[in-house]
Amino acid sequence: MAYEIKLEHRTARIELLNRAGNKVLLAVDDLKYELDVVMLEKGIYSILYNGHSYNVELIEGASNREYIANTFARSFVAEIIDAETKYLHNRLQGTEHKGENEISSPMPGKVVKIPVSVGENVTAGQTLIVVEAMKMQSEFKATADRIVKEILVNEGETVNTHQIMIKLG
Amino acid sequence: MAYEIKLEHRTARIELLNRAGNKVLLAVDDLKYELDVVMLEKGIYSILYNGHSYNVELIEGASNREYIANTFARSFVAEIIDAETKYLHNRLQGTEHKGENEISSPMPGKVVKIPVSVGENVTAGQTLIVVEAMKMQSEFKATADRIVKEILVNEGETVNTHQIMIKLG
Amino acid sequence: MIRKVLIANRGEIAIRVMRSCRELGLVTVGVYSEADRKSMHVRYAEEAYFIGPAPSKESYLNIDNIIEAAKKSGADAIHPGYGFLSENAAFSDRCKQEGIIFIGPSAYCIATMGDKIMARQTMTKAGIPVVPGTTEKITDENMALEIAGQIGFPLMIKASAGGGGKGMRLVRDYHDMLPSFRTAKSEAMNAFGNDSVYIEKYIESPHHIEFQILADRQGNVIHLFERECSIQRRHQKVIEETPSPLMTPELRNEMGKFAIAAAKAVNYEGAGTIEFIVSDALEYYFLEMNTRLQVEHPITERVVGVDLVKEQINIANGLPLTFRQEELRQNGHAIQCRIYAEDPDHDFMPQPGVVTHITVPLGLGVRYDGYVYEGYEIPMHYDPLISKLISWGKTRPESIARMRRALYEYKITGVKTNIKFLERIMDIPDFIEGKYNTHFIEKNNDRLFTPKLCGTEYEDMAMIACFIDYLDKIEKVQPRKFTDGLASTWKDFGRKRSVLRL
Amino acid sequence: MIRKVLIANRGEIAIRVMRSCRELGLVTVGVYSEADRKSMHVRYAEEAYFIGPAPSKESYLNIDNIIEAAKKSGADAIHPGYGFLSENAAFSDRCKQEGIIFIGPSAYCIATMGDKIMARQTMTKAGIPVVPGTTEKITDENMALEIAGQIGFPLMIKASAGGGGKGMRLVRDYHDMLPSFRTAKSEAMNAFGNDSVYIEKYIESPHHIEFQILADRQGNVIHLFERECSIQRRHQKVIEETPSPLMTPELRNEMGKFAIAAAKAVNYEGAGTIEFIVSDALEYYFLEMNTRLQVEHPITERVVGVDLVKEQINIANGLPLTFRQEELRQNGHAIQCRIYAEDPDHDFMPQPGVVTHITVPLGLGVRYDGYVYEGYEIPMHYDPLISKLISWGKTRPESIARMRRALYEYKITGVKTNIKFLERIMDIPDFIEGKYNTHFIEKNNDRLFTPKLCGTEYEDMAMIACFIDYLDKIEKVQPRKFTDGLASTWKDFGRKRSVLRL
Repeated sequence: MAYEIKLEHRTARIELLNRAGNKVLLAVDDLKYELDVVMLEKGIYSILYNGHSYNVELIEGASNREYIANTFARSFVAEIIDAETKYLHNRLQGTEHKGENEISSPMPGKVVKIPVSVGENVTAGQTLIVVEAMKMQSEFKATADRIVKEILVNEGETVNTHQIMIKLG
Repeated sequence: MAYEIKLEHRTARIELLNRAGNKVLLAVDDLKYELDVVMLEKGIYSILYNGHSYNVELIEGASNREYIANTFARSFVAEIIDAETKYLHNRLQGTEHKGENEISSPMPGKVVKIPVSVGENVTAGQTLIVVEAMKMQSEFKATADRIVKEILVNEGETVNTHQIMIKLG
Repeated sequence: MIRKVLIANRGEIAIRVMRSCRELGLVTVGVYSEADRKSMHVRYAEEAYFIGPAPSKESYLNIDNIIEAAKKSGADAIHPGYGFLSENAAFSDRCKQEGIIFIGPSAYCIATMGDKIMARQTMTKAGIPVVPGTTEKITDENMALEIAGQIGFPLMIKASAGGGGKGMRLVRDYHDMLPSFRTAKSEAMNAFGNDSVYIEKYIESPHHIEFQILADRQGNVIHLFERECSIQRRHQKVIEETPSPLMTPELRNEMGKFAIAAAKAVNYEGAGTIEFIVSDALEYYFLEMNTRLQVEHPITERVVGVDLVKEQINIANGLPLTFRQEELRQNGHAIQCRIYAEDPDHDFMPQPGVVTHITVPLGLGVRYDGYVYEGYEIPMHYDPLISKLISWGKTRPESIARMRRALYEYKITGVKTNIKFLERIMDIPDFIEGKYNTHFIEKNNDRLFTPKLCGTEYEDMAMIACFIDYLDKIEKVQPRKFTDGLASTWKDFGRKRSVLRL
Repeated sequence: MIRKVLIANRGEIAIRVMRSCRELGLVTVGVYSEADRKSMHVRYAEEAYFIGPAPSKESYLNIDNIIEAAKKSGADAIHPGYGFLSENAAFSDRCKQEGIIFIGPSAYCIATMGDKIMARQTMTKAGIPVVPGTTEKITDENMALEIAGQIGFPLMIKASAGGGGKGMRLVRDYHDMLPSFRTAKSEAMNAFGNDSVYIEKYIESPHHIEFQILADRQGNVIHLFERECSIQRRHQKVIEETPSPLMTPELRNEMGKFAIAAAKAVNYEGAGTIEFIVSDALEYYFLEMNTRLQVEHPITERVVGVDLVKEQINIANGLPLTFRQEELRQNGHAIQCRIYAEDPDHDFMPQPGVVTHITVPLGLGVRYDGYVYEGYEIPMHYDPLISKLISWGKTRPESIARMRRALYEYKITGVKTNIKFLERIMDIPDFIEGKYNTHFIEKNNDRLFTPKLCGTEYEDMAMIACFIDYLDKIEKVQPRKFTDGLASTWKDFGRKRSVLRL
């Protein structure tokens, strides 16, 4: 059975054809690769292909199917799509709404100011919350005219990455 | 219950009296220590004691009770002695005979020469086996007049650390 | 003579100072906040004392706690590093009162140079060119308009107590003057508790060039040449180099003399930096003096061959400088890149977090000053500076080539960094030709924020690594029989193909 | 012009060469044996080719396999590093035949200097002082005795094809002469397949001092001053420094001229080293020429400010040297320590194995050239050299202090190393005063092989770390309830004491 991998905006079919120690034969979409793949340190792979030496560093994401993969040229977000994931993806299709309605912090930090209150009408460009991390303050602004539905944090509070701070209506 | 620790040739009694997060109160023999102990990386400990900053790097030995502990001043071999170990130690007392009868390699290497054969009488100082590692040959010699009882390796063979190569009678 | 030094700082600079102390045989004392128990400087120091909660105000800026740690440890000197209390006149004074040597200048020097208006006055009196503008603080709005008229637009409104771009406004025309004046004043009040502002002529296409100086108690002052610091993002330096590509020997000589005069004007003692603003036409003006060690000091150390921290300690010991101006020369070329935990693609947003893996660049001509290690969590409370990478070369092109190589070798996973962004700078023609000013990043925006195009080759390799890792992972959890069958050699490939099912 | 370089080596030198290639914009090709798939040079190279089984003879010494890899990759040049094929005349010749540039001297140079007797003859003809002794090989035992009588004891018997101390015998009196002659011959035959030996006067308390030279195809030859290499164990260098503490400006000038003359006598091309033996009375004699890059080349690079690998490539491209003798000077002082995986307390027995943790020394004035990483298994097939640590200082004392600091920072666990042994050397008065010769280790035996005494304080801390680690480990396996009770604060200590039972 082949797997699908989503790498940034590309989704490819990947299939292991044979494997003997480091030596791997596999296909990515229609391309066959005969490779020497070895893990050097935890998460660090060396791949030799046609004499070329590639290094890929992996960091596991939220689930064991998600990765950030760093290569010489750039860094990619990747996700292995197995049958279960595929099913979930299909089921969620069209029902998902993200962003816009929720203001979350892209990094850990401390809430220094919340110049709005619940029920308030805010206009596009208006600052909703100020978070400080590493001596730098970031202002999070409304992208359209909205109503503040819920404020989930207090001034002085510490927030984690992706923690939702404000909900808009 | 207190434990005993053997550090090189010293055996000390060690007892945990209290612990709250990093903060540890314990006694080593008659000395009480109020410490701040924290593991920084796998096996690397930072200990603060009376303002002094100590770093100890641990490598686990053959069992989970054995360690090599590196400090700034020097490196120590340590063993935690729990009830079971103590029992074994006592039982083995007097029945153990090590070294002398067996020639083993202190490092991984390749056997390059075995100038003796089974049944041969060898004299003190006579070379029994030559092992090469990292471009250096080491000769292992008889420390007394003995008989070669058994040869467990062949020329050209690779040996591991502590692997017994020759038994003497 | 100093024998035990408390380093009132954290991060890379704490370690950098401790290294020189250790080489001098001095005992090092670290201090740490609640967020820094696992920080490298605590490991590195021979002694370490707790000084309070994570926020700087309650620990690294808490004078009482630091003095207490110094007394407890018996330290006879304090090195403040940069930032935190390094330019705090009260702290310098307090050390003096407590009989502890402050490794830095007197409270008088710090106070005079810390107040931008007072510094402008002092420099003007000493005959040093300052940016045309006011030498008094401006409070009155009519006065502000009048002076703006005299100086002409564009102009800058700056906070007297300023720094880091706060309370600073560029005004391009008359009708923006009053609103800008008001916001500058209120920003200054918020940031520094002091709403003094002054007005300066705005220098178009400015270069930031600074001179390193050393002054001893005997009144000897020397300069250790210039550093070019024009590559900045958000008014913070990103890349520095020495010699400056803009410099001529005559200009260097002239500016160096003014730098010495500036230090003498305040009876300076220790290591300091005179910052100049230089126009494309090579007109230069005193901008400010930093009365401490600078983040970018290593490039001077490399090219001039002097350990500046050791010189600071030597001076603090009351000893005269060990060399004269004529003995110093610039050997080769050095560049420093500042590695920040930040996301250049999202407005350089800081990125605290756990460093999962790190590979440090090494070898000929590379210096690395850092403090993070694998498994270390970079706290959100302090500066995002992870490390400084310094390359040296016989020539400027060699130094650039070496920096490019070092950046290639440098790998950090777990937190986002500006490493790739710095790599891109090394390839920008303006940088390679040494033709840039403080507008460099703005000007080269297009090339700096577009990730390198790469073939599907790298995409495929990334996917393959993920795939293999994933297979091995699920194999460990639910081992199926197929691995046995696969433990054969490569030769069997033809025969075995497609026998396997996953 | 060269654009793709195959590096026919492994370990730190392969990476060191690749770094300079990368800075020059050249594509790097690595080669690896079965034991080296995970070696750092395979990661570092842009391309990598398999060249055979672990034993060097079948891979790194296999000329056919290396040439094949060069052709497959399209490399137009081969850099041999040091060791392996670097001084193999047949390999230099083979590259030439295949149309691949060998980055090193001609087969003629290698062969002439590789045969010690031929080298002695060539040098004598060129007017360069050689150690008094024979210039012919000695086959006859009577002749050996006769010559011994003429030269006088003590004397050295040496293999003509020699190196690394093999086939070498020190003879102190007449009646040891014949037995030593016979064993030297048989050892030489075993080691080099050639039983040619010659006899030299033995220089008491000798110093090994070598001169780095560079020679281009245009016939320009320059020297880059000396390196002092007298600290040796088992005839292998352990610590090198430059300038030599023994050197005077006159002696340096004289020996430098002879070094240039030696290179010219064989029409040398590339980087090379002329080794001299120097007596306490400063009499000096040509010892041998190394027709390759030396392990200790970084100290010259640091003090003279030249990248020797780049110069090698420049010369191999047929370009003239880019600087003249008069332009070179020695800036400050540099020391190199060789870090070996070995056990100094057990006769320097090599220690292959897995590196579990490594902390690399960094900062001002420190260069680190290494190749191992965490989790890497140092193979038993090759040299025990893990890395080279180079310190630079304005003065020799600063350079020593910095090396001491760097060794303190340097931590490797998993395999035994000589780091502590090197630290002890930095504290030996003979070393600090620069008064040493090749007998240094022997002479300071007592202090070098006694571990530092340390109070029970370090013992206790070691025990405590083990204890806490053990407790946490068993806690994870069989969690007991007590941790909950312990999650209180430090303040509860008094109350809680002895409530806990483990």
